[in-house]
Amino acid sequence: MIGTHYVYWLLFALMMIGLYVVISHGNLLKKLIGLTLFQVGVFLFFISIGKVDGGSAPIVSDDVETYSHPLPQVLILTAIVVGVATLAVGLGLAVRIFETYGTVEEEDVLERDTTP
Amino acid sequence: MIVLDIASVVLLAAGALFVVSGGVGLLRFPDFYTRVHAAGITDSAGAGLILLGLLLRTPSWETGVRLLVIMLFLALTGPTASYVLAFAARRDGVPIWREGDPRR
Amino acid sequence: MTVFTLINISLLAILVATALTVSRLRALYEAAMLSALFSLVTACLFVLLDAVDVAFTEAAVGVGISTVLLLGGLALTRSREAVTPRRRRLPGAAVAILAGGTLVYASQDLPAFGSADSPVQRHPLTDTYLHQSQEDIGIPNTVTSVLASYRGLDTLGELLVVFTAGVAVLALLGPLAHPVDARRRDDLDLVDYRVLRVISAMLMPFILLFALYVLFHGDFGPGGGFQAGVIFAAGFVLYGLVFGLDKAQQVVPRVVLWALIPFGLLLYLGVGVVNMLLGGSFLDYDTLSSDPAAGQHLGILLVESAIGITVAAVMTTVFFSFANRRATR
Amino acid sequence: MTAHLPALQVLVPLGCAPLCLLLRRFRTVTWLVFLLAALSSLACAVLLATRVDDGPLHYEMGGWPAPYGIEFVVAGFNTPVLLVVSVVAVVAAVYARRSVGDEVDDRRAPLVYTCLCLTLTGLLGLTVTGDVFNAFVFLEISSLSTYALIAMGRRRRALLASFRYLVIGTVGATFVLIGIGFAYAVTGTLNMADLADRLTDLDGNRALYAAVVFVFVGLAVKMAVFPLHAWLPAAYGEAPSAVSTFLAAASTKVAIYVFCRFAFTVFGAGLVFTTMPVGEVGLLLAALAMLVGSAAACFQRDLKYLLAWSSVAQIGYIVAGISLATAAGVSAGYLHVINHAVIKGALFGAAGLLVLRLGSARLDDLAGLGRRMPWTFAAIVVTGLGLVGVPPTAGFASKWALVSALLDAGAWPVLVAVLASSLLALVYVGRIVEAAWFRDPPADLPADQPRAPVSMVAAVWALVLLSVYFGIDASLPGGLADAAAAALLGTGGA
Amino acid sequence: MIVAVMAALLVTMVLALARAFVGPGRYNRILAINMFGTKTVLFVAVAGFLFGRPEFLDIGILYALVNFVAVVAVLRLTHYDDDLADDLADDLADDLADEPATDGEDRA
Repeated sequence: MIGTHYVYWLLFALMMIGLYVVISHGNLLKKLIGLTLFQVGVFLFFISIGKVDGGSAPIVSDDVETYSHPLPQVLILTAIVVGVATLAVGLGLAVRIFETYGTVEEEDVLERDTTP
Repeated sequence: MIVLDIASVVLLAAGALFVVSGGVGLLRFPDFYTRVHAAGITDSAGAGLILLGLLLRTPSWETGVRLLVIMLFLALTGPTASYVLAFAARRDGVPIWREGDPRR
Repeated sequence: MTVFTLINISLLAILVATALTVSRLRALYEAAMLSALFSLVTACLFVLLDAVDVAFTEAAVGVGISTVLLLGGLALTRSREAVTPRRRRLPGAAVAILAGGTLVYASQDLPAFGSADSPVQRHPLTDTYLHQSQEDIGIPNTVTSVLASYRGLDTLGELLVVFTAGVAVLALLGPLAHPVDARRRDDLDLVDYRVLRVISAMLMPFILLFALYVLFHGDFGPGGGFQAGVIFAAGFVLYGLVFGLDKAQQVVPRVVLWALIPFGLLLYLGVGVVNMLLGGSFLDYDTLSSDPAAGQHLGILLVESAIGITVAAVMTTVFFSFANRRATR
Repeated sequence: MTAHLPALQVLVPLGCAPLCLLLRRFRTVTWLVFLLAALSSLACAVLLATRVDDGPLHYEMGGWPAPYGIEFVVAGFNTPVLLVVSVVAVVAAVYARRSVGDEVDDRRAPLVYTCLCLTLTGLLGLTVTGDVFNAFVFLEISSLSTYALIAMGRRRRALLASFRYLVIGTVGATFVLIGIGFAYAVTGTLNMADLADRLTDLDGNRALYAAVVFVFVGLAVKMAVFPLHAWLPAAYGEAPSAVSTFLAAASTKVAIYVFCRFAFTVFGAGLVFTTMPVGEVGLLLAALAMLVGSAAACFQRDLKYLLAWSSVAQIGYIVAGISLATAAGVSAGYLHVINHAVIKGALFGAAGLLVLRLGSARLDDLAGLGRRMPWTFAAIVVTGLGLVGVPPTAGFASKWALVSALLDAGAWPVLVAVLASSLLALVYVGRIVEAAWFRDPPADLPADQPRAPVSMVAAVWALVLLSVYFGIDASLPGGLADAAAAALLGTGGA
Repeated sequence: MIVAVMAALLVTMVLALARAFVGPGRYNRILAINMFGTKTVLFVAVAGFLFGRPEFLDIGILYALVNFVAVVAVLRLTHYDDDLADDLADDLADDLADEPATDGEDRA
């Protein structure tokens, strides 16, 4: 079990570190960083599904017999792009929030909304 | 061929040695400026030697060209990055370590 | 314990340690830098797991664009995080433990890592994508053929996401303001670094050439439209950082950028519509030529170029939007 | 061209998005482009709806057959959703011209239309796709454009509302991705029909359970099911009126459809509702959502927030119906999807008229306006009665269907929650009526306020009349809902 | 021999990582990260030879490029007036403290 599943477990740990940061930290930018960590964990999980022992990159060549699966790689290419797009939008929002409220701490923003 | 293999092994070994010693230096040296020196060693000597060692083992010329490009690229950017970093640190007043100071 | 396993475990351990440190650091600049390092390690792992195209993208996006954007965002906001109070820690920890527990529980029935006999490898998709594609499409890099042809719609969606992000950032940070000359002096000290300027000027043509190479070599090696677009953008970003935004915006004027963003998307869509007019279904490149494989080649090339155009334009626009925000403040 | 209809359904709005950006200098033209996108989508949806009786339509993207390429599937279970989204889009487009012109500055208005095109594309794509990963991509397109749209609200709170939705929405989407990953790992395929086939051999596979859990938790965020609804009130309350009209009517509904699609045609009702307690959990959360949503709505001071909280409760009704997993329950859920979309669209539209006139939609500011703005408030009252479920409104029809489905299944506690929630709905609708008609207008109310634009009033009343029609003659929505339930519960595959 | 080089690279990565964690300050970190970046370039090259597919060295070129861009970006986009003494140890101490002592000052 350990020999065959250790990769998954380490990646789950990685995802959970990210998820914890997203939920618990109040700083909006830190949340975005946490989101990235979380997503990268998922990306690696997908890629590890497609890996074959002794395989090689799925670029066909005459001297190679076994290839890892190309499909998870395609999916993750798309997912990485989605991730960076989300990051850009989130950062744009955070910058605007800082410009209007003067802070990027979630609790301070809420406080400033209730007591204008 | 034997000669090439031996040369490659020697280059790789030397490169590995430089890389590790640079790493140790980065961790053990007392201040930022001395660490720039340590990092510089691994970036130039270590990387150069390892890439050369690999160059002697390349199966095809395309791979060789790419190795050369990487070498060229590292040779250009490595020292530039070191210089820029040291310059910026100096300007921002990152302190210099002198004999007897505590490590920082 | 094979060599592969050892390397894999070392990299994963480095990755988890970095993630932990990033999550604990309250100095956000440092956290952003370490997340660049995190991306580097991730990219190494992708190489190790045979996902060279993904590694390429992760390096360009994670280390290049994300870091620049994150730092740009930080430069406009506070760079130090408040201490997370105790009461906030519990919900996060609870959710993480619950979700993590579920994942570990479920992983018992996952196929073993690296197994060649897993459902994924046994499915007929594997054979189609790896072997049949050589006859149908004839491109060695199967990732490219799956990306641009078999799952071309996903890629169109991906491009649409990039487009959406560009529109969203433009809407949020406003149209590019004209850069103000009276910039804070200490912001622009990089102009003093002669070495940096010379080297960057030397590198520029090389970077753009490399981007083109990546675009057109995507059929045979790692790379493709998206990666090429990001490298283009990274080139412009470097130029803007070293020589100042004003100069960078003279080189690539706003009007051009804004025209290129929709242009790439329309080109992609146009290829698909032409396929429909020629009697195939949407994105059926076979119709582009009497020889299906040649049609596929042409279609994939057009589509990859379309991706490259939009991605480069969006990424550059997004960077300029952030950087200008700073200059005008 | 008719063979291409499923593709055109999505592609025309998709192509309109870059056109909007390209033509951004001509604000009216960008609006026309969005209107065109909405109208073409309506035309496609109607044409498709007339064709699915003979069986599901498949469209293979790129000419690659199903598990190798991506396919679009149009069948009885998604035509109602396509129709709802398209109708709401057309109404929102008509409504948007003056509303967006008033609430968003001129330079950004074209970007609003661009984002509306993108949201429409995302929602339609999510509805017709037959591939789980493609669904994730369309989910992200619609979400990302939604974040941008919400952030364009006039008040500064819109920014935080958008950011919070972005964070929780992305976590939700990533959960869906994890679920897809687990399902892929144990089957090796992403095509929905192929997945359904291969899953039948996997009895008791724990990875599959995790796939179900993660996909559903992720979708629950997008559906705004009770404990994960926190983003919704602020998001709908702060978005520009045209946007909240569109989103409130369409966006959560599509997420609910995707839930149904995964539950019944991918994972299968046997796994989801028999082996796993998704139905029980769904009923419990639905009951809580009804009570909490309606109760919170009673305490809101802003009309848009009130309506948003009421949406949380109404989503509870829909989820309750679907969680029963019986033909009657699912049909009631679908019926309420249709009716609630129409009703909530009209209500948010009316709230937008108030914002246009008063600059806000706070209940205190509505005092005595009932006589000044008779059309607007008549619309609010008629559709408000629909929310409560008074006969013969559309809300009554779907609530009646839901109650009888619950009675059949013997879900008494949920029934009590439905009744309690309806009473609370009476309270919050009553609060609006009380403020509008039974309070004295403030003395300093200027007499010569601008009249509400005809196009906006017409758009709102189109939905109002539709809801009244559906209340009197429920054969059209009822027929669609029954066909959808039959398609979902029938053979299990598409 | 290649395996030995790989081991050396991994060891160096860990050493650089330690420096990046400990700091102190921004410059030590960026130095460590820059060095780490070079090591990843070498890692890609060596891994290619180790597993028998050395033709993907394009990735190495890209790593070298983005590494450089990242270093320039850090220098260009950081505020110099910030507190230089950012220390992980301080942050950890803050986290472990029951009541956040420096809270008020941070939010100021």
